[in-house]
Amino acid sequence: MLETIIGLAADNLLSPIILFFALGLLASFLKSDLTVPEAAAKALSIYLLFAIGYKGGVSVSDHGIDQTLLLTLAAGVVLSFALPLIAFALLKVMTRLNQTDAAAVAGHYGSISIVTFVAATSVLQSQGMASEGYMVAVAAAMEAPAILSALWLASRGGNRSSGSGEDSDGLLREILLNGSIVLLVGSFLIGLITGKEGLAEIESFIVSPFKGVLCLFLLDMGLVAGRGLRSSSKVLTPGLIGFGVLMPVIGSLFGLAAALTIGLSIGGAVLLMTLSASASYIAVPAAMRVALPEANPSIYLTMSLGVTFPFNLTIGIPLYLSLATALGG
Amino acid sequence: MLETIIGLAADNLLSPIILFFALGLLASFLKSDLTVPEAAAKALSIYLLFAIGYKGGVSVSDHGIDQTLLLTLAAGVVLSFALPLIAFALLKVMTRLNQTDAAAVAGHYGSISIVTFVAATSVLQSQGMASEGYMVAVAAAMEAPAILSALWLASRGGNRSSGSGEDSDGLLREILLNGSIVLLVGSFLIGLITGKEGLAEIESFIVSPFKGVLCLFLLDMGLVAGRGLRSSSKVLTPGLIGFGVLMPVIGSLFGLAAALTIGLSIGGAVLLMTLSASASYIAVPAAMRVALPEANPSIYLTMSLGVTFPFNLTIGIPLYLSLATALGG
Amino acid sequence: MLETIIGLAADNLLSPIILFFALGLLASFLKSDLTVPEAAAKALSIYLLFAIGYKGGVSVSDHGIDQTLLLTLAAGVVLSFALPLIAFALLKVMTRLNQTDAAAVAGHYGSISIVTFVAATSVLQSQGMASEGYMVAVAAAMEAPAILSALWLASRGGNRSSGSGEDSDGLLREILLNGSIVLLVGSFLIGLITGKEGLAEIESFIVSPFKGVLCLFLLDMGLVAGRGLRSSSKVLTPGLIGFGVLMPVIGSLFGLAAALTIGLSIGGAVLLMTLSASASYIAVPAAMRVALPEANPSIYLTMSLGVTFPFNLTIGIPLYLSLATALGG
Amino acid sequence: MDTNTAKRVEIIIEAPMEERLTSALEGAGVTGFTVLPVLGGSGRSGRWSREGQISRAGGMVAVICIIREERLDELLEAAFKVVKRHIGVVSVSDCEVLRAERF
Amino acid sequence: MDTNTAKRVEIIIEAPMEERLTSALEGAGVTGFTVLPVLGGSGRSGRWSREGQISRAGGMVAVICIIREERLDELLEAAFKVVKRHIGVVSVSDCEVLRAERF
Amino acid sequence: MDTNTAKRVEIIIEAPMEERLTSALEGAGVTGFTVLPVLGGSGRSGRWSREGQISRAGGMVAVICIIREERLDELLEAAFKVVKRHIGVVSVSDCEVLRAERF
Ligand SMILES: Nc1ncnc2c1ncn2[C@@H]1O[C@H](COP(=O)(O)O)[C@@H](O)[C@H]1O
Ligand SMILES: Nc1ncnc2c1ncn2[C@@H]1O[C@H](COP(=O)(O)O)[C@@H](O)[C@H]1O
Ligand SMILES: Nc1ncnc2c1ncn2[C@@H]1O[C@H](COP(=O)(O)O)[C@@H](O)[C@H]1O
Ligand code: NA
Ligand code: NA
Ligand code: NA
Repeated sequence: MLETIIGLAADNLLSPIILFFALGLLASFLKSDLTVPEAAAKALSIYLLFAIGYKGGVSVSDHGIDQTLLLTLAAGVVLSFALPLIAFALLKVMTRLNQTDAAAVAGHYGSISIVTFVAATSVLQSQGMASEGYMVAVAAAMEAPAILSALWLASRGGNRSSGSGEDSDGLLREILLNGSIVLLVGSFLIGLITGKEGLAEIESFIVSPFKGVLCLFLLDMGLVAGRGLRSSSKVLTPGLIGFGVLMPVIGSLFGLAAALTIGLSIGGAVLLMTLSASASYIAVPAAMRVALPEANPSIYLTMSLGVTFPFNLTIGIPLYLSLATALGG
Repeated sequence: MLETIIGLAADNLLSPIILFFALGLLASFLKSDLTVPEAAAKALSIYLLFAIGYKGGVSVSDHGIDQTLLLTLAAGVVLSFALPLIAFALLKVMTRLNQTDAAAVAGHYGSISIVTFVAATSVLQSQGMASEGYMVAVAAAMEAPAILSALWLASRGGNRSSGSGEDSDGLLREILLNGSIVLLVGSFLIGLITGKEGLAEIESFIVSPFKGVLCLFLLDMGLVAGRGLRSSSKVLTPGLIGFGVLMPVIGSLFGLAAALTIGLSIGGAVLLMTLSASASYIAVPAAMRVALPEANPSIYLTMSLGVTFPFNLTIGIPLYLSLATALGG
Repeated sequence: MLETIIGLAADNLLSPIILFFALGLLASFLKSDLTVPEAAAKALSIYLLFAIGYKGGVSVSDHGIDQTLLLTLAAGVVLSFALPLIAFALLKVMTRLNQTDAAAVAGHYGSISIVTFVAATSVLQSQGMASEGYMVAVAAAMEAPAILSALWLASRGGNRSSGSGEDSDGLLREILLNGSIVLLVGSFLIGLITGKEGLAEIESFIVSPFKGVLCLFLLDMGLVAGRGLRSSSKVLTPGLIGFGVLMPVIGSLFGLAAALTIGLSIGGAVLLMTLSASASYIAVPAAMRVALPEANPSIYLTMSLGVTFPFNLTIGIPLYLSLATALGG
Repeated sequence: MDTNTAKRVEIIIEAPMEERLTSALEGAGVTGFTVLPVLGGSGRSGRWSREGQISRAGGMVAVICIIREERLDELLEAAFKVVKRHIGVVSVSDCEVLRAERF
Repeated sequence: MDTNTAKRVEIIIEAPMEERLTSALEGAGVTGFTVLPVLGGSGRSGRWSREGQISRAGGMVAVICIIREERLDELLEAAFKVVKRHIGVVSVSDCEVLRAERF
Repeated sequence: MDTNTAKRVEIIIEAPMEERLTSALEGAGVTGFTVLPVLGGSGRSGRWSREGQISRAGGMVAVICIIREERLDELLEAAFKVVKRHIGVVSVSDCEVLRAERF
């Protein structure tokens, strides 16, 4: 099996998307002035959410709603709530982060990174493996619960959370209705409603150019991750780096267990593992700034974008694929 | 016929573009933070103007210049000049707007919304109906005259318009050379010159991805319209809402009369009706801010983008199509 | 041969990309408010660099590394170093620019304009002529050396360059690692590594829509060039205009000589001529602002973007193609 | 020209807090403000830049608020409540305004 | 360092009026100004945001102009003529400038 | 509210010099600054606009720096060294800040 992992990882490492991520990293380490304008980066992310949401919806409309859909959604929500608790315990053992920082970091690992998900989808595709279309909806469902776990963990440590009832209502609304969830779920539902026919109309916008757009997006992520690593490398203790590599693997095992219990396809299992393994870098950081302003953003952003994201992209996904094939096949 | 309208409208309501508009509306009603960056929204609108202008020009170069071209252009200009007068009279009856606000709103209904035009084109396409390629040029010709009517209406009410001769010259230039007219007409002419051969070179940029881009654009329009409705709903009296629904139908009938007189194809008639029915939300609002600053922008923007645009998109276009088929077929 | 040039030029003049450039020029002369947002323009240029770099790399991976590759790279570097010296001498004869301004302008003509290169590629394509894929790498290699020549020329004139040792190191790094070089070279290398297989994955993003994106980009360049010409036309003396037309032709002859010596294909020769003939408007101006702030930016920007770029686009490229065919065929 | 004295308050604050800040200002009776984009900056929490960012988490905005002197304290208190636990800089300077009836 | 006193004028005005304002400033002998983008704001005519907008109608810009005290009145009069019938805020504050010869 | 006096320095400078300026500021012990985008402007070297630009050469940024009065001279000297040969405007005004311990 190790051979398969290495073979897959090697293949993966030489795919354009990984190489463009590496280019971005390199450019920022070299202090090149290469940058993607904020508006362009946001437009790319809108495109990706729109495309994967829609395609997921079409796929569900095509294959019919699987009996496992609800089960998997529920599993996703449970994982998102639970993984931060595990992450928090691990952080307490492996690092010397204070309660608040540990809670904030833990929250990121319960939630998900949609680009990691997309990268896993494209590895599956290149291996010719099918997966459940509704996994996109599971991804959306896993974005938010982890934030609540993080806030609970922080409050246990005596951190009075963001104050009054009014305010925490506002926060909950903000978390559940953040732009990426709304766009992902909305596009999923529209894909579900309009189905194959709708897809035919917009296919040449959301299917064929997808990989190329993803390359540009990963270039930008490499630039941003590299800039973060450069300016925050001092926060990265060995313990934190170890956590950033260990936690995704642990997460993926929980994801695998859930997938096997539910009876997902191997492709679906890989995706659920990837979601469990990935760490948020859009929705959770924004929520943390509002609700846990005392937590140090350099720590959680650097961990999520600078350590765990590249790990999943290069080694993680091939590993999860091999594990799922070995145990689920 | 009612059945056809309802059938068409139902089909239409479930098309991706309408659903994405609805998603945008919903997201802003729910106060989601989903937004499209200004630069991205402008880029999308540049793409749309470029693509439809160019395709219109190619279509004219392909079919030759129809004898009816000049007639239709002239009809468009006359409609754009005349419809504000009707709109103004109607506003005076149906609402309690003051002279200036009524003039400003009226101006919007003489001018056109290019996205409504595009939506009508795509309904025609899905019905397999042809239309005159030069209708794009007619759209461009109808953008500006209505503004002059609006200024005249306002000045009758004693509103000293934007001052000295120099200034009103500047205004006229600004109106006639506003970015969307220049891009639309320019792309049309370039399409006309380069023809099918030119189109072949850039087809996979402006034809195949078009519908998908339109979905994103409508998502943004939904977001902007929703935000406008949320913050300006108090200006929307029942009279104004009634006007926003009645005026497009009246406009479309004038458009139909012109189309029948000229002898346009049914598809062409639907487009001229749609142009007459639609209300501007780019060129005219900008001109009004300069020339009629006393007019309240929330009123005209909310009417145009929040009431008439969705009406045309959902019910209007199927209605105009049925009318044109019934009367022109 | 004159006939061929005129024929080619006429064809070329009516291609969509030239016409969109002309539309941009016209719109800005007419003071239309048509503009492309800065972020969108930057995104377009990222797309172009990404696409041409990658395609160049794939082409090299496909045809194998030509023995002439290193020779051509070396020739490019020498040309980039040498052409500013010729340009400087010519400027001293033809114009009354001071030492600093002349050095700054000269630097632009040793470096390259990637869009001119792309335009030449697309003319070659439409003529069915092949060229060496690594010319993209040559383009990248020619960006920076000219800047050093310009600084040397300026310092000879007693202009203390940008100060201390630390600073000039910083400058060198900035020049060599500027965003466009990094993206171009990086994409080239990734194309080289991932080859045809990689291209297949992202082809429908970087190949088919390319020409259309180029049209939009040239529209923007027309707008920017026109704005520059309008506001800086007073700096354009007849001598400068003469230089802006003569220097590219001289440059192209040096490029041709090098190409013939090395034994490039005719297509390759045309591209090396075009690179030699073209003047920078991204990397060099930014470097000049840092290192030669006393030089007047209106002069070099207007020359590069307002005179030489349109000359190359319309007359230059067909001329170089005819020359290369006549002498190299 | 006829001008009146007023205060110009400039609040540089994290983008995810913008909504809360402007609501608090409105709560304190502020009738107008303007939001400017911020490209990047540096402070005790390090250097940051907006380029390439897709999350609002890392960005900031500058809120400018011109106000009559007598309302300043109320504004500052409202602003302080929001800013207190957050990254953010609040500065006040004197200014003169045209059309004072607007403030 | 050697500084000189000057006035800093900040004019927040509707985007479609920018061209007219800057022409008027130039007409009044102003030799320099800087235009900043504005993301959004709120005032008597309600709240607005630039996000997703494609029309210039809804946007605003901030024009900053540093000027010698003795030229202030002329500037304000020119600005006022343009702003008067429009939405817009004009504020003036004291400042010190380096390189006063530039103003 | 409790405020302390400070100085607000605003430096409008060419985009390619931003990095050098902020490094110089940090070298002079400045602990915080904020960079705002600039859309366009006009000065002795003519009018310019950011729209459609892809080169950083033509653009400018505004760097705002709030600082204790006693550190002003050091800051201005550092800034002046960078700006001296370049296009750029440096202005200083008085302000009051909340949370003075941050500066
Ligand atoms: N002294 C200052 N002057 C101007 N802006 C500042 C200053 N200090 C902090 N900032 C801004 O506030 C942000 C957060 O500051 P801090 O909380 O110190 O990390 C910085 O990134 C800057 O954008
Ligand atoms: N007191 C104020 N302070 C800062 N900006 C303001 C103020 N009042 C109005 N503005 C700006 O000017 C715009 C128009 O104001 P108004 O004419 O009151 O609707 C607002 O959207 C704000 O951007
Ligand atoms: N008096 C001024 N007030 C505000 N900004 C200015 C002023 N003078 C120059 N600028 C800005 O600095 C840039 C360069 O000025 P200059 O060196 O005079 O060409 C201009 O484009 C403006 O953005
Ligand atoms: Na996770
Ligand atoms: Na109309
Ligand atoms: Na050259």
